[in-house]
Amino acid sequence: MILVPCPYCGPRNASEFRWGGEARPRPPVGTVTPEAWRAYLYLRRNVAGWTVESWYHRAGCRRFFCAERHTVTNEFRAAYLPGAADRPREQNAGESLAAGREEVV
Amino acid sequence: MNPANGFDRNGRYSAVSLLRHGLTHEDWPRAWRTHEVASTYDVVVIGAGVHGLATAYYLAKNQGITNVAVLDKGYVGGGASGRNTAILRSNYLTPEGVRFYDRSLALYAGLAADLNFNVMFAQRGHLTLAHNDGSLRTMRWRAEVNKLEGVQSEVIGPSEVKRLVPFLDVSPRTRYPILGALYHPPGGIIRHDAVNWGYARGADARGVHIHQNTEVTGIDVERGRVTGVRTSRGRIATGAVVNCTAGWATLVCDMAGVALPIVTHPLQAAVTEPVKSFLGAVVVSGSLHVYMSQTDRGELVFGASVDPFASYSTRGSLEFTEELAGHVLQLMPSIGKLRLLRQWAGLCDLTPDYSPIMGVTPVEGFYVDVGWGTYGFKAGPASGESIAELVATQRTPDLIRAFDLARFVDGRLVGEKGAAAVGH
Amino acid sequence: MTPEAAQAPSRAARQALRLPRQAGEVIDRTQSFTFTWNGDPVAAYPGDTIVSALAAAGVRVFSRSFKYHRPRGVLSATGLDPGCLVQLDDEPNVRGAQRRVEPGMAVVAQNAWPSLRFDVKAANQWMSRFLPPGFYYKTFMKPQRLWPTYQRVLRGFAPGGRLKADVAPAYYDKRYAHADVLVAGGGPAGMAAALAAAEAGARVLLVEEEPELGGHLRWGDAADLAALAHLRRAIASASGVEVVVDAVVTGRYDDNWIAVVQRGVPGVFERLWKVRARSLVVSPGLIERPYVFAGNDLPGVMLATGVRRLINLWAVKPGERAVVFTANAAGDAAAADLERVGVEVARVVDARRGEDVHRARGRRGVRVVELADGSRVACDLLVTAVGWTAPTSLLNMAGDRPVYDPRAARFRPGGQHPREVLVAGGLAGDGALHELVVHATLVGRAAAAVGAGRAPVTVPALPVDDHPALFQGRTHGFVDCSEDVSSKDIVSAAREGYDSVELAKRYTTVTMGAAQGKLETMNTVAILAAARGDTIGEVGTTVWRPPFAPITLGALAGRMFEPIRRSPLQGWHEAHGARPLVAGQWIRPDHYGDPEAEVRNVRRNVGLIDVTPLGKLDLRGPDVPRLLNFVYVNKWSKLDVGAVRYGVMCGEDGVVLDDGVTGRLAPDRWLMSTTSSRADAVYEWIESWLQTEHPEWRVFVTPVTTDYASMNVAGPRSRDLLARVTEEVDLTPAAFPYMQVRTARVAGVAGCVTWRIGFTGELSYELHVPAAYGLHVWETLLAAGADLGAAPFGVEAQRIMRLEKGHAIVGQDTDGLTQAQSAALGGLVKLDKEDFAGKPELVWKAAHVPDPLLVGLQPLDATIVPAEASLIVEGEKRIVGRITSSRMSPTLGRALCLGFVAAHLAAPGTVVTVKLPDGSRIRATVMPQLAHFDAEGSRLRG
Amino acid sequence: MADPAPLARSAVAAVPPVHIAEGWEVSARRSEAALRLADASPLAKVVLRADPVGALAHALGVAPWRAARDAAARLLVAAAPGEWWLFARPGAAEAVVTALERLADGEPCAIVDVTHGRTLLRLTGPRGADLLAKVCAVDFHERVTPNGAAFRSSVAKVVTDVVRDDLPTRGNGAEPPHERSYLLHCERSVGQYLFDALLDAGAEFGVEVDGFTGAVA
Repeated sequence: MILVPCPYCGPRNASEFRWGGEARPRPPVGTVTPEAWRAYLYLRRNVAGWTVESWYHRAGCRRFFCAERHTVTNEFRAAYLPGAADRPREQNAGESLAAGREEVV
Repeated sequence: MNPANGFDRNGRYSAVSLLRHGLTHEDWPRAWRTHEVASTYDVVVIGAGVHGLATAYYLAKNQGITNVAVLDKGYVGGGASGRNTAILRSNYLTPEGVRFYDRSLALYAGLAADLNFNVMFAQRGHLTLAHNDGSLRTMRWRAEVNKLEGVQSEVIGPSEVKRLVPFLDVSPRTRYPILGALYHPPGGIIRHDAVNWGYARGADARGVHIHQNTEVTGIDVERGRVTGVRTSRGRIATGAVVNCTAGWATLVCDMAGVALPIVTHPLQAAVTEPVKSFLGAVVVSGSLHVYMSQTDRGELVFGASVDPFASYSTRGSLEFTEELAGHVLQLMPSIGKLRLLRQWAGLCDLTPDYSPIMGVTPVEGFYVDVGWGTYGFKAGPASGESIAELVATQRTPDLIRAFDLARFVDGRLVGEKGAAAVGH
Repeated sequence: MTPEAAQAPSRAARQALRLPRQAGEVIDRTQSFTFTWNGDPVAAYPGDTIVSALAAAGVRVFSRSFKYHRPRGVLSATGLDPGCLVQLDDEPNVRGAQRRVEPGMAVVAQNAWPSLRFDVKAANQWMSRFLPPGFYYKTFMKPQRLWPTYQRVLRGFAPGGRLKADVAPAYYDKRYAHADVLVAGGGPAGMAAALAAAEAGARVLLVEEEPELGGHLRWGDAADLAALAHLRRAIASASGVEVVVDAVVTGRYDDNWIAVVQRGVPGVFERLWKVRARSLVVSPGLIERPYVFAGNDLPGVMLATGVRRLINLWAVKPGERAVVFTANAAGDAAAADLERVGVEVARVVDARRGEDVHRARGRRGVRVVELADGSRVACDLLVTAVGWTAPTSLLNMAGDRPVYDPRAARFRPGGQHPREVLVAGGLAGDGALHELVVHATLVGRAAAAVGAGRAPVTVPALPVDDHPALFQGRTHGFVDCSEDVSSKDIVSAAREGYDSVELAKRYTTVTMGAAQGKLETMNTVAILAAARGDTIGEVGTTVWRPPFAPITLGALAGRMFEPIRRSPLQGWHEAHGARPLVAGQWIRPDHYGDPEAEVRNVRRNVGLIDVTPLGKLDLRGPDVPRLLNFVYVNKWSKLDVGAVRYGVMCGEDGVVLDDGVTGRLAPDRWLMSTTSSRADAVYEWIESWLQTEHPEWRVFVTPVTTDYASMNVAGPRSRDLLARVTEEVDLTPAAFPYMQVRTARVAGVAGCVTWRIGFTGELSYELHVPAAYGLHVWETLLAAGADLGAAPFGVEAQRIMRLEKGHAIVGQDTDGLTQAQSAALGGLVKLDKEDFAGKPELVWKAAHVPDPLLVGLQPLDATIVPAEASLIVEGEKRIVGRITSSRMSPTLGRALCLGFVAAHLAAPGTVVTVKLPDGSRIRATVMPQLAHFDAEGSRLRG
Repeated sequence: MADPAPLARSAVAAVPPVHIAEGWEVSARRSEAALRLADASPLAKVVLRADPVGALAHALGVAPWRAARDAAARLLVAAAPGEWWLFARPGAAEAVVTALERLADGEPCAIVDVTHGRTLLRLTGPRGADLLAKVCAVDFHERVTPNGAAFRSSVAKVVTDVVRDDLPTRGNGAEPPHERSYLLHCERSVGQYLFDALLDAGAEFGVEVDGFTGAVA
């Protein structure tokens, strides 16, 4: 049972969370092409290494947050709220999730 | 040489040859030979699992293309092909799925004779249990499509289920009562290693080069066309490359600049100590995410759904065995004292519509046979045969037309997602 | 004493081979009892294992082997012994050399037929030359029709014990634990490490597989026992060390999640501990390695440690006349023990002087040993002490890859494990007892430092002594006794090309048995290396996988607790004969006996259904309208207080997620309802948009599904019924029309949210009653409406009525690919909204004719109800649709359906062909709308 | 028409002897066992959602994952960011809501009376931590979850809010002044399940059902 570092509750068993997959930006619906939209729906980088993912603390604070995890070792190196100060060093497909509320803990 | 399958008197397997070797203590020939890596091949297949080996075998046997290399960074059948639970079935939901897997099942049924290698296919029947009326409805849906495609498949009731598998608790008092099951008599299990080795031996006998411990480090693409493959043992010039990897499909496609709609999850499995035979059919519960069968050696082999988050780790987890055991005992409360002996994990490339990706890519000469999720092993022969035909004829066989990569751009997803049924 | 004891034969009673009291013995001679072995009574003492008691009674053969059914005896006198697996009642494969025997136990030998003494399948061993590894891959191929028969024969050879059907499950449970330092292995090193860690202030958990701490000191000499007593006293007086014996660490998983299986807890068959350990000290000690030579599997061939355990722990004489083949101190000590207890040591064969054993001969046990010098020694016991295997399993699981150390003649830790995993004792290296203890003490301190998050302390490595590389003699023998794999098998596998350690393992099944390679791997690799002409290091070892020790399914499952959700009315339903319907975690009333009568009553009078599982979300905040506009495909910006609207949610791929109604209860309060099965998903879906995409929206979502007992009061007389018990709200149609919501006092209960909506198509009111008053209101309504015919109805009646009315159920009348337009919801989609979930897909889809399309269908033959999932076909086998819902309508007296049809068949009046599960085909008409009954809705608006 | 006075019932079936207290059907059982489990569902329960760093949050003044009592013996729990729970004597919900509305002073927030929607259990006794260790992965060691600690996690597979809220010891003054006690609350519909699961896990520690006393403390 790996520990997921919830930015609010601290490390908790992964079974308390729902994995949200690669964090990725939502294209502007006004101008998006079918190719770009379906890339957003279906294509994934699926890297073997460090990646930025979205998690939901289902059985805890019920917050969505982003975390950097190594997909081979399952080690985490950063967790932050959407739009929090410590942005990821690398991003999935450009910009990650939209700017959001301040970190509260 | 025996024209049928290319084995000479000494190499051919039979009861007689067993007897002869036993008496003379003469060595058996190597099942497959080792070669230097040649500088060019007509076709380079990446991945020496059942898909890659079958592709090479049918390239040689059906298409007459023998200047073929199969590359693997490890050993034959060391990936998902040697880690799956070796369940075979063709009772899928969509007509295209049913036709495809039924072709595979037919090839499997004749494989021992074709390969002169006993792959120990046990057609003991396959049961998918339904615990609520929703899944019962889905079972009936599958059964109807199956029957229409000529596949033996029917919905049966609890008493029939109990007759087929006496250890199941079919009483209505359980937390997840067994309301019925989809019964698929032709389904069963097979010896996965034997399939891999049999294909390797058969391909080798027809001149295919199998290169173990040969890792692909790059794919050369010029003006939208494949020109070669770079490996840990040097560069190979070729105009045709087939990506037959599972778990590393994305990484290999990245080398050719082809983006995939794939997420890689570990799929775990476990085996118990052997006990005397008590379970005939393969038993699957979609709602409880568990499937089980008993091998000829008496071990119970279990699998479940993929891990809840993407990972390239094959270390396995404790929670997998906990949930697995809990669900198994929901179904068979009286086997609690059976001991789990070993757990392991393989990697599954999941696609958005629970269906594989087979065929051409935007890069000319670069073919994919990927995205096999949890259903890759049962598809090996049919995809090998189809991909071999595609590579040789440049025409996509009807059998795999629905599974092309372009469907994710055009929004034509395959309906296996329709029921979102957990199938193994 | 059990009754058997009375007529116990003298052999058993006498315990012929029981020695006088030994200094370190663990048996309690003050009391004895009997158990049975294949039906014969045998005497034992508390503290005996099954095997020690049987050995004391002179039993030498404990099982027959898998492939050749050769007789097998005790080897190491530990749980690893492949020959000592026995059957206990409904428990197969019990480790006889580890399990403590209990009064009245009925122990039966496995793998022997008709008897342990004479086994017909033993004939196989004379066939062995024709049964090379993987022989089954090479034959039984023709004729193909006979393969199933061959296979049944092969299955008959499956080893192991038997399971029993329909036996009551034993009691298992689990617990969590947290430790700064978990020490795996309670030998001297583990004890020292635990003490040091505790002294440094750590919370320590010390786990030992045997019933007591001490490791090899327990069966050692006087000095060992003195040292052990000292260590035990220190542990007993130490604070902060929790000792768990009879427990084994079976796995180390990511983030030091440690699995421990504990036996011997009163009333608990096995308990699984799940420990989050900040640091882990691995100190399992070493496992003695068998030697490979002809006849090495015969009963009477034993390891030095096995001999010492039998003598010193259980006071059992392992034989009468022994040959000892020794390369190390363990062998010398065994020889000394044997002489001390009066076993004649006929010959000490010293490998350090280049001496060697060639072959052991005998049928049911060793009779003669042939030595390399050609001499033959008669004996009934051959002891080997050639060296050790380091059980690196837990380190493997932590990512380490062991490396072969030629000097130590064993694989040793490769040092790639993370810093929160440390190694002590024999696994780390060699040394005298005090050296191991000093090293372990430093390791314990380092572990405490890691556990406290302090800087890691480096511990000087233990040296290794010279060990001879003794694996196989000059003859072929068994490498894996539980799989009956011989050294010759491994050699021929390598020659056939299965020459990597993984391929050889898979092809010969070596190391796949009960001990999972703990006894076999080292010899396997050595023999494979020799066959390949490579070094052992080049061949490498297989990957050790969890569990380290086998664990029962029961312990992994623990208590079988599955959350069940109950409505406040659940007890009432059960008391009134409702047939339960499992709907996810909810148990719902399917019907109360006659669903069709329930339908008729609702259509004619008034009925009540418990719809508590309906998802409910309390929405507040100034930006709720923006949220509704975004998550629903239809238009929402303007919704007056008291108004209710139906909405549909789609995913970003345009696939229908859920539907439901939302009402505005107050200027700043909305109540959203979702389908029962999607309640949690919709809450999560909404939160995800609020938290990630639109954090600037001020919306507060509170799940209130179970705050209310929800009940739908449906039927032409529902208004009359409510009027009798409702206060504070004017129920007249003008004041309270369809699709409106009010907050009323019902049956004296304030704050009942009352909706004029309904799934049944009748005039109906949905009441959300504060949950604790749910039963009160439900019973009051039934009583007050008795003369109106008020009666409960269940889910089945509701399904029939909603089908009559043509209301689709998301998930039944839609599937994982159904977009809004295909679900006949295209008209709802407001394409000109600036943005909403799934907009692009739905906009593009709107440009095409929906294919397939959900339609109402009626069979031409009104009496035939096509089963749900029946296919709609064209020609022989072209699928052009399917029935998603079907029922016989008590109201219309005919079969009704909803279903998907291909676009070219969607025109009203089209007659389609439906193939029934029995193969027959019927015809059905596509209806002009989904509703089969009261399409214009006059009843529910009434 | 005249209705019988509404009777409130908890999701947990009241263990006999049963009596009516504060309009609720509750157990009048009294246990002196070392480990006791009581259904405290009749207590008023109000949830407050607001900006986690707003003025209201500041005014509440409870640190995250902490519980505190106010003068009126109401228990205020900071359960999650922007989410607070308030427990008060039975029937006090409306007063609590009004008080919070006054405190909010117009700041956007959600104040919801969830008295009916939640099951509230109290587990009291020194071995309470051992029982919970069988069904919850959080560390109940003094060092990690001392008195006043609050968190939400999975308890017996149910999402549960846990508050360490020690009680003054009953009986003579021989024992330590406070007794280890935990409040556990979850969705009403799983209340009976959680109650049963806790009794099952506590069997080896001799857990007994205790009745409802009415007090928050």
